[in-house]
Amino acid sequence: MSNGTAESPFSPSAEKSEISSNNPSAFLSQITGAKVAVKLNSGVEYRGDLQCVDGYMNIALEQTEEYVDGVLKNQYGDVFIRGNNGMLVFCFRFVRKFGRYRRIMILNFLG
Amino acid sequence: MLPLTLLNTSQGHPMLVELKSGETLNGHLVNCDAWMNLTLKEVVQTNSDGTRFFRLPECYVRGNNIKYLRVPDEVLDIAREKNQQQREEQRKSNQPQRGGYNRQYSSSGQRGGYNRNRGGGNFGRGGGQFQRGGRGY
Amino acid sequence: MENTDPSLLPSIIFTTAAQLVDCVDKKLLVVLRDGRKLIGILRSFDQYANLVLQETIERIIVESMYSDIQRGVYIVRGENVVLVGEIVSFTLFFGSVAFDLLLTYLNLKDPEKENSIPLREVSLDEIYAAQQDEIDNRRRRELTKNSKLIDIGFSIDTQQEDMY
Amino acid sequence: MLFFSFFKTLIDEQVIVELKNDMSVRGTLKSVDQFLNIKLDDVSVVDEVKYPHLSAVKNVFIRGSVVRYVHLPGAVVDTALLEDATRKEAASQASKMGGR
Amino acid sequence: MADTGADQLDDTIVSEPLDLVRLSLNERVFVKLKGDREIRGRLHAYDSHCNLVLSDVEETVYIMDDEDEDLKTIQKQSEMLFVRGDAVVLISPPTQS
Repeated sequence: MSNGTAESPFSPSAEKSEISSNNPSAFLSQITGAKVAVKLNSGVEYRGDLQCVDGYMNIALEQTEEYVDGVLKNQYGDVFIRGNNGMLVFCFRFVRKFGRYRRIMILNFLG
Repeated sequence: MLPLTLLNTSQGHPMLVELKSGETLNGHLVNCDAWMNLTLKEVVQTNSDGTRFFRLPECYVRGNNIKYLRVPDEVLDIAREKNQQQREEQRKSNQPQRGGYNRQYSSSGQRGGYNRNRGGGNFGRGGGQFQRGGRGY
Repeated sequence: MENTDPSLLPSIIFTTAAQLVDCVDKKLLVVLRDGRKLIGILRSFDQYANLVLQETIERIIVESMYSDIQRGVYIVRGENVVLVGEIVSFTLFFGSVAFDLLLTYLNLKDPEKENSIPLREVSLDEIYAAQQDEIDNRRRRELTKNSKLIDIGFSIDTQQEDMY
Repeated sequence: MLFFSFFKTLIDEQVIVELKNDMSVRGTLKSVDQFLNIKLDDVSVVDEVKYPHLSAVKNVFIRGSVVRYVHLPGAVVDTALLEDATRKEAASQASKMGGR
Repeated sequence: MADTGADQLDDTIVSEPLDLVRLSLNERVFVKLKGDREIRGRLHAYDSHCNLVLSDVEETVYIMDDEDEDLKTIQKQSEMLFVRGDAVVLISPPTQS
């Protein structure tokens, strides 16, 4: 997905950074399709393929796994996660680079 | 006589304000607005479990932090008299009725405050029924 | 984005104010999100369900004990209200025990409603102590429960939980 | 507005409103508003021992934000109609969201 | 990169998250609520706040036993249920494994 150019952890992946608009939701649509982890501020984490996101930070994932402190608790197929205002959502975008995952953390400033 | 009208009448009178956090403020109301923001003077602030007291010459309270206010009984009587007088003046000069039920409906009141249980305008698309992260509808 | 969608206008005949209008000048029970129970006469309200209550008492109830504090005039901010209940008026003069007897006498008693435990009035200090115990062990239980719930993948509402 | 209209079709039906503090109140749905605040008549608390403070209350106004569930009589609800109305509302919202 | 696979019909493509919920209308879904509850039922209505109406609902409530402070579950049934959206965390359509 991203080529190997040096990236600061918070910058969007290289090949999509040419989308100039810095509107956060436009940025989020760049990462659809990637494998993401959505961590709710209660500590529960949902990992899966990001189908889509909307302005309320509602999130649709495929092949979802529910983790608590790194331990797998539940598995679901498709999942809709409500973008609660009370839930700060961190999306880690796993970027395959040299065969290992690198985490780019995208703080949610929308919620 | 609307709640905010009673609040306006309480200006200059002592009152107790309890915040959502449980802290209470005892002081004289200096000023207030349509969002229930208040300024108080000669204030005694008490923490939520009532163990610590602070003296503040003056303080500003944001409306959405307020749980409730307690005002002396006489303020309600004063407010009612003022209300009657207004009605009499109107009847005498038979202007269109200024106060009363329909005025409350025509103005949509303040703009902000998503956690208030309100519509945008009174007939807006159903306002911030849920506090969805500060987004407007 | 403010839009007064014309199709909405006729349908909104039910509004918050319309629901409270027939409670004005009536004796009401108002339960707040922090668990407080206020009993007073509703003098006015607005479209946000802010309430003006007169001759209000605060009733603290713990298990089957209660105690009342005279409080006077309140302006309650609507978003803190859980529910507003219209009280069968003569309750307040008689208190719950007598109310029960009265109901049986007037054979208005609801047959299948087992006789609710009449509340016993106690002193303020006694009720404050009982209330503090109730709050303390509720908090302790909630802490242990929440940590177990998070362990199995539940998301706990981290905002200060309401106590009503 | 979908659920506001839906609840208006249930006026005068017997429902049970379950609050987020686990208290449940049975009563006749008398009115509802756009924030889904609910008014019930002839109320009775499901667990009177635990919640004695409503023993002398005959009707209540409950704020929408404290409601967890409303248990409804199944027979009265036309589920097919409800699904169509839901699709219409979703479509109208999608077009509105598009316009934001 | 919306999935372009078999679903050519416009309304079966998930272009926004709530479409996933729309595709589950009249299907049994699993809903996880804040705190200590899960519900399974047939979905008949939803809106952008995630208010829901479900039928033939089975609710699982996790309660803590008083003595041994261990988590136990109780099952509750409901013929027709309105669920207020602000407590909804997650909705999973029927393909759930």
